Amino acid sequence: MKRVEAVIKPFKLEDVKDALAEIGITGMTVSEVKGYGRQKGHSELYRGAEYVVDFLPKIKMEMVVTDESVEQVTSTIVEAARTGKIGDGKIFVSEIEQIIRIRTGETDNEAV
Amino acid sequence: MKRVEAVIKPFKLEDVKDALAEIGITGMTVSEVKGYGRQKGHSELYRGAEYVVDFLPKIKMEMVVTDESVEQVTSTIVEAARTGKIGDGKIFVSEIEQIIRIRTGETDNEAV
Amino acid sequence: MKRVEAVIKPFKLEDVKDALAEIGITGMTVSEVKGYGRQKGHSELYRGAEYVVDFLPKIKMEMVVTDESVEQVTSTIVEAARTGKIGDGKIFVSEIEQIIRIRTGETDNEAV
Amino acid sequence: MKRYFLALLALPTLVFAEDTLNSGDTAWMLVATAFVMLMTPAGLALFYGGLTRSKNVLNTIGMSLGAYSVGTLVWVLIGYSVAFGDGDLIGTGKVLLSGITSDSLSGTIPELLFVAFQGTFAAIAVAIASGSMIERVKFSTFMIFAALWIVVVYAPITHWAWSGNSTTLNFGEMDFAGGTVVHLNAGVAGFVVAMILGKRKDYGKVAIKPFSPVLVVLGAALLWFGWFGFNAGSEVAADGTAASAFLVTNVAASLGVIGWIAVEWLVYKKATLVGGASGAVAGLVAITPASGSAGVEGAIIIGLVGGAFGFYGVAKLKSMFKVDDSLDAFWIHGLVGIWGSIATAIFIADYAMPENYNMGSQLVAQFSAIGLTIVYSGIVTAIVFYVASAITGGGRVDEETESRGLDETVHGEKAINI
Amino acid sequence: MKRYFLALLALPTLVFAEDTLNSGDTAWMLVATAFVMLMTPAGLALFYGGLTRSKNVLNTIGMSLGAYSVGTLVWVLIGYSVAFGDGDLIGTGKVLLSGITSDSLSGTIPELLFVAFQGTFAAIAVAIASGSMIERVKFSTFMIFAALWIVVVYAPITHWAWSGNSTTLNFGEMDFAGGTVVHLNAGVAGFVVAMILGKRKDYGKVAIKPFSPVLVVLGAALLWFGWFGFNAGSEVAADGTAASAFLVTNVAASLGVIGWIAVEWLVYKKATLVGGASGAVAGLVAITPASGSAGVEGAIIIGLVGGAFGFYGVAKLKSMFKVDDSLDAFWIHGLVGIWGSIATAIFIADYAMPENYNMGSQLVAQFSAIGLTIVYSGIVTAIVFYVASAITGGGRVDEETESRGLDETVHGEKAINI
Amino acid sequence: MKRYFLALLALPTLVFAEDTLNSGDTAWMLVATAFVMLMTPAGLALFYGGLTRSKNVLNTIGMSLGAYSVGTLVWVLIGYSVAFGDGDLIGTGKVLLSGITSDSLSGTIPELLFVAFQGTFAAIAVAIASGSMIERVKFSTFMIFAALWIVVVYAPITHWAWSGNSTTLNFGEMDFAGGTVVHLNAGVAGFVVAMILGKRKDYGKVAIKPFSPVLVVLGAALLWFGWFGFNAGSEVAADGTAASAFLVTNVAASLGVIGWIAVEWLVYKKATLVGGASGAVAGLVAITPASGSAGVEGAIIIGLVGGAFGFYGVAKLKSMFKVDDSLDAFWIHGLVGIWGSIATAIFIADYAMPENYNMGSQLVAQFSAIGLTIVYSGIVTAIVFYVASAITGGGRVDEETESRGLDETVHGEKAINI
Ligand SMILES: Nc1ncnc2c1ncn2[C@@H]1O[C@H](COP(=O)(O)OP(=O)(O)O)[C@@H](O)[C@H]1O
Ligand SMILES: Nc1ncnc2c1ncn2[C@@H]1O[C@H](COP(=O)(O)OP(=O)(O)O)[C@@H](O)[C@H]1O
Ligand SMILES: Nc1ncnc2c1ncn2[C@@H]1O[C@H](COP(=O)(O)OP(=O)(O)O)[C@@H](O)[C@H]1O
Repeated sequence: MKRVEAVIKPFKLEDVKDALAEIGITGMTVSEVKGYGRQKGHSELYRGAEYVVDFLPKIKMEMVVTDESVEQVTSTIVEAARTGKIGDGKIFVSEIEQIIRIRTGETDNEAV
Repeated sequence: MKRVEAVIKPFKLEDVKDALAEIGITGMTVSEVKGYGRQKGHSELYRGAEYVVDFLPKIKMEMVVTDESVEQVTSTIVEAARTGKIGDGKIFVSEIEQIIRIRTGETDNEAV
Repeated sequence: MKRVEAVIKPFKLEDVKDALAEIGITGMTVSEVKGYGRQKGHSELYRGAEYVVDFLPKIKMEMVVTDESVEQVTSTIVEAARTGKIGDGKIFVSEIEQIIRIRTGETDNEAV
Repeated sequence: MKRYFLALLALPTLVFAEDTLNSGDTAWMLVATAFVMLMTPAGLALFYGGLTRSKNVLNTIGMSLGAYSVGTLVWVLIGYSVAFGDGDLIGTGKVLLSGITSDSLSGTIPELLFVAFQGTFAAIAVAIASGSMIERVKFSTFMIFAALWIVVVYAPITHWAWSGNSTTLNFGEMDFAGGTVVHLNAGVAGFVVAMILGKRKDYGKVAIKPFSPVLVVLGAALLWFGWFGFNAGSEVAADGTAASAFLVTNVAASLGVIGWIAVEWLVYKKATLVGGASGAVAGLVAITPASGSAGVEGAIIIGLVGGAFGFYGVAKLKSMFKVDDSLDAFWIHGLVGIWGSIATAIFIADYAMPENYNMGSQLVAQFSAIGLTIVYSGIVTAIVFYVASAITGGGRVDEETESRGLDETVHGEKAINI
Repeated sequence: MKRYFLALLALPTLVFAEDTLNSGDTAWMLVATAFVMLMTPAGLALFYGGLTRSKNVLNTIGMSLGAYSVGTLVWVLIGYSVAFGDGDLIGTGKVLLSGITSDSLSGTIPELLFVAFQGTFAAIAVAIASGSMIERVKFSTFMIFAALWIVVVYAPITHWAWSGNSTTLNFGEMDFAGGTVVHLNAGVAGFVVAMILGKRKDYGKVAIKPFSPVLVVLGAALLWFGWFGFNAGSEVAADGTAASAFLVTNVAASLGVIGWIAVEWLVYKKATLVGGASGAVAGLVAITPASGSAGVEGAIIIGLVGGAFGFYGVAKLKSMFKVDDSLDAFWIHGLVGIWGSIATAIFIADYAMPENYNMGSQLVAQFSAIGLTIVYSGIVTAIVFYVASAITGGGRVDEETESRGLDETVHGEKAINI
Repeated sequence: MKRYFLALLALPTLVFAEDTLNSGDTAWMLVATAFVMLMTPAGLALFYGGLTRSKNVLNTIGMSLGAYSVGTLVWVLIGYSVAFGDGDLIGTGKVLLSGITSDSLSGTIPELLFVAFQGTFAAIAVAIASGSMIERVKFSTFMIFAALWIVVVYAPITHWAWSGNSTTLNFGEMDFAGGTVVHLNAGVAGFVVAMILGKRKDYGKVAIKPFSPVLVVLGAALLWFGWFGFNAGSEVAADGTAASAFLVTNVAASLGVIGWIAVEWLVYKKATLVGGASGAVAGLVAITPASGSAGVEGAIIIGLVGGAFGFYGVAKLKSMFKVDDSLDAFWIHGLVGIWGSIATAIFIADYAMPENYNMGSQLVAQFSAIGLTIVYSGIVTAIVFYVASAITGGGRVDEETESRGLDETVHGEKAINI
């Protein structure tokens, strides 16, 4: 099984989730993160002082999927999350050795 | 070494932490995440409009442990986090190649 | 490619980011987490009841880097994040199999 | 103010000579003015700010703060003169408060205080209207709009209703504290601008989560508090009518809460705090024109129906229109304002009943005022908004600004940094 | 109101004829009523809302908002009649404010204003009691409870203490602004219901983190502000006694802050804001019955001891009982209320000292009123709560609702969406 | 109070006999006092609390709450006696309010009320100064400092300006509501302590994000509201001058918002809410000394320049000094306070213009008072702070406490637990 992690722009979350749901991905875990990258941050003001915000709000989606579906999952995410503007984010794929569903004790592919 | 990640129901955090402490797990990192899965969300209201909340609050616990203790750790989590109701969450195990303790520079098993 | 994850003290974030930028790391994803470890938490009060806070605020930085740069990255983090006091945090290194840049579709080392 | 109406009721207040300052009345009006002031940069700002999404909270609050500031300036410059100067269609002669000194009186209180009191009404009216435009209107456009609107929409309508001049556009309507002048007027204005602006990109697509119902309730509580100044202050004296206005205001607000929540509970099996807070505001809007004349039974009905009606408006009627009235200014201030105006003619306390009262003809007067307000405010607001847009190069922010949120882009700030 | 007590002190106020409206007094009472109104849906709502866990913030706030709304309705329907109508054990004859017009006076102010003023007291009393039940009581149960409680517990106790009728249950106690009538009464009621409800599942097991001490302090500041209306307003006139009540209220609140924080510092080496805010409230509770008679030295002692006592109650005494009084309504309003009532008889300013004052017999009167309140409120509250539970099919939410939190389950909302 | 100034203007108020209580004036002053009270533990607490970083929010709020509590105590113990007792350099004879009863009058209001009113000024002055010290000063040091400062810095300066005694240090300056006495004084005191404390470790290195502009605006709105009591209350009567003061206060605050935001927009192309809120406060500070004499045109200029000046101070001038005035107490209260004091002599309404007014000599009086305040407050504040530091074993927290934040370390709490 593989873990697919995608760091995306926050307002794309709904689109990506819907696109994934359509291809049958029914489980994922999402968190709010801050991204640092090529995308230049906006500037904020505080009582007459201006400063640039380096860290931009992003959403990290993590889902563990079967080896076979990785391809489809990543291409679905790319499609749904792309705006073409800098800062669209990245996808990372890594290996997961074991999965357990807490409720039932099922493991691995059954537990995805 | 292995990374054990568990996505659990928020109100189970204390129980799981205590159970893990009992078997000698002394380090972990916890974050607030939102889970999307089989568990149906509750509905929220906003000025006469009702909508379903897809993403439910979950807690993600991550701990890096020695290869030998993985078994015990996962079964401890399963036991402590289970309510038997849908949405109890999952455990993912993956490989960690290197650990460094920042304070001392110790590495790997010494740094767990 | 490798994922380097560092759990550090929050007020060290700027220093570590700057040190990494200096060695050419231009992408990373950061999140607020709570750490449980050897560092003893402070105590909080609530209407005459005192309790110890087990989970301390930490920052988790994740960055995916080329295999060659792992060494330099981890040593840079150790240097910049160390205070010498308990609770400085840890670094975990693991394998990443694939990277995709959403905006361009570039993959792997090109996408780092 | 409201001299016409007061004369109609032949209240003993008027027996007091108009030329002696009464320190009790003045004390009350100093406070009432402060209360109404608080409604805009605190009450409405939080009520609206809490209802909006986290990325637009500060922008929303800024609308109220800005409206109050600009409104205050415009009011002393010219608005007061148009509203309360002499003249038939519009007033004149008091630009920059010319001729008013600290010794000038308005009834038993200093005229400068009356100026300040009425200015707070002008400011909140335009701030209420901002609720329909939020999350997409340009900050600069709204500020220009606010200034113009107070002068050419709000002040004339006030003049007709309250200046006491024998103006051709006063129909003898009962509007003690501004149900038509302030609330219906503002609701219509908001609706028209929302129509012109078009919908928010996300409207009807994405679930819109309010930043914080805690702020919504706090805002509503401060509005409620301030509304005592608004309604009981509209008596411009500390007397029995003020006391009656105070009591019925409190009762109607309470029943508004109950009305909204009760219907919501029947429909959704949930009792929201946003609903409770909105119900309070709806109850307050409903009682406003009637506050000087309704009794406690009337207040119970006016508030209860007001609350239920507010819910019905935003939950059902709203979806029948294609207008994205972001924070429902029209439904809560306009629709419920109409209800209040009609109810004013129907529910009158025995002790406030004018001699030879004829409900039929009074209802005609109420409908005339409602009609005039809708037509005049509807048309002139549109013109004013087009002018304001033209001056600021378009009235709506660009798409990216809208999706990133106005707090970050326009104000360079975040509502909360934890 | 408090005519009995006033007569006792032979204040010159009473020399004014009771049948002329005084605009200064009326101005003050309009404001005082607004101030006390603000205490419930804003002051107490935030104070309690900030103290509760993030998953129950809105529910907690909803209790105050709902209590105020329902309380206001019940008060004008029947509560005022029971409390201030004629009669020995209970009052009658003023249902739906029958017979009261805008010309009716109560002393030198309109009776309608007096009705409104007293209504805010009834509402806050039951809202205070909600603090003991929070995080597990059903919303609907509490609303029914609030309505019943005001009629059968609050109104009769008020009648005995303040109606001025020669009722058999008035012991001549000094309770200027409601130390016994409001605070002790509410504290006891909360305690009894907490006992009936049983503990929260997490009580004593999991660390309970307050949602936001910022809200707690803001709530306390608004309570403090409103309390000027509560205490100085209880004079029902803008005179020297009101001024004295104002000053000592301010002093006692300040000393409450100092008292609580000082003891906390000694015990824990931390000075919490929740403590400071709670201390302010404790100081205010303590001075309430004494506000019309204590001088500045008395206020210093009453407030300081009140603050220290509040801390001692929640930090030490509370754990000796097995009752989960969620937000400590009993400890802060009940226990400290008893202290205030006793202190009232002891610390009297020279200028307020009645002729032939006998501290011993006054203490007996205080204890009699305390005893009566504890017994009557204790027993009748229990009955009322059982009735309310029965009507709503049980008074406590189910386990899952409790653990997920009431905001999500009962109200379908979240306190903050960032 | 301000008797000197009033006499100068020969206001008719003084014609009223000083020995009859006026219930209207008393009603207004009861409220005005409550309004000013609200400014400290709510208005300033939120304004400052919202501006500070999330790890120091509660500490910052605690400074205001603590300052108010300690200030109130010290004021009734000794401060009032020093400020308003008889004597040339300092007043005496009213320790613990000795000799004052509920019948004592101060003009047309009870003296006890005057005591309370003036006490709120003392408390807010030292709370304002806390803004310069925040994020590093010890809580205990500040509390001791607050107590001492009110007695030896604030009370004497008040005595010279307002006691009405023929004191050698009164220069005939016009300071209606405390531009010099309160704001400049507090600003200077803050600056001096900031200098002594040294910079925060992060100052100028790390971007400092305000916890919440929402709280900043709410705080500013509450300050604005309270300021009506501050300024119009300084007339100590509900009359035409109070009305004028009310109106110009409102206008200047509005123009302060506009002034700050306009300049900010020109410089940065952003209109911040922190800026709007700060502008309101700057406008209010600027009008304070002039509120009893300026007319509406004057208020427009005073407020607009005040707002622009405030921005200029914190955005430009501040960086020329090496003093870390954390929340800019000096720039907003001190610098703008100087502007207000000068403007007071320049912009006087026709109706308030004293006969034979000589602007030149009045300006000399203003500068003399400014100079005296800067020198006296500057020097004595330093001494007081050294004493307070010595008593508490150093006035600054240790490095770790500073970097972890004072909320966690000193108070054991967090501003928000989501
Ligand atoms: N090497 C990396 N490791 C981890 N996260 C990264 C890395 N590079 C980029 N990111 C994440 O992806 C986001 C987008 O990257 P950025 O360089 O701004 O734009 P783009 O993806 O369009 O090239 C960043 O904000 C960061 O969260
Ligand atoms: N494939 C997955 N990848 C990542 N997280 C998942 C995955 N499936 C489930 N989760 C996480 O586990 C939580 C519980 O899953 P859910 O399907 O609701 O119930 P259950 O675990 O009882 O089958 C989800 O809310 C989500 O956070
Ligand atoms: N085995 C582990 N797995 C995951 N996170 C860990 C582990 N051990 C420590 N951590 C993280 O590192 C932080 C610091 O660890 P701690 O034991 O307190 O101090 P130190 O790193 O100085 O030994 C913890 O708060 C936790 O977030």
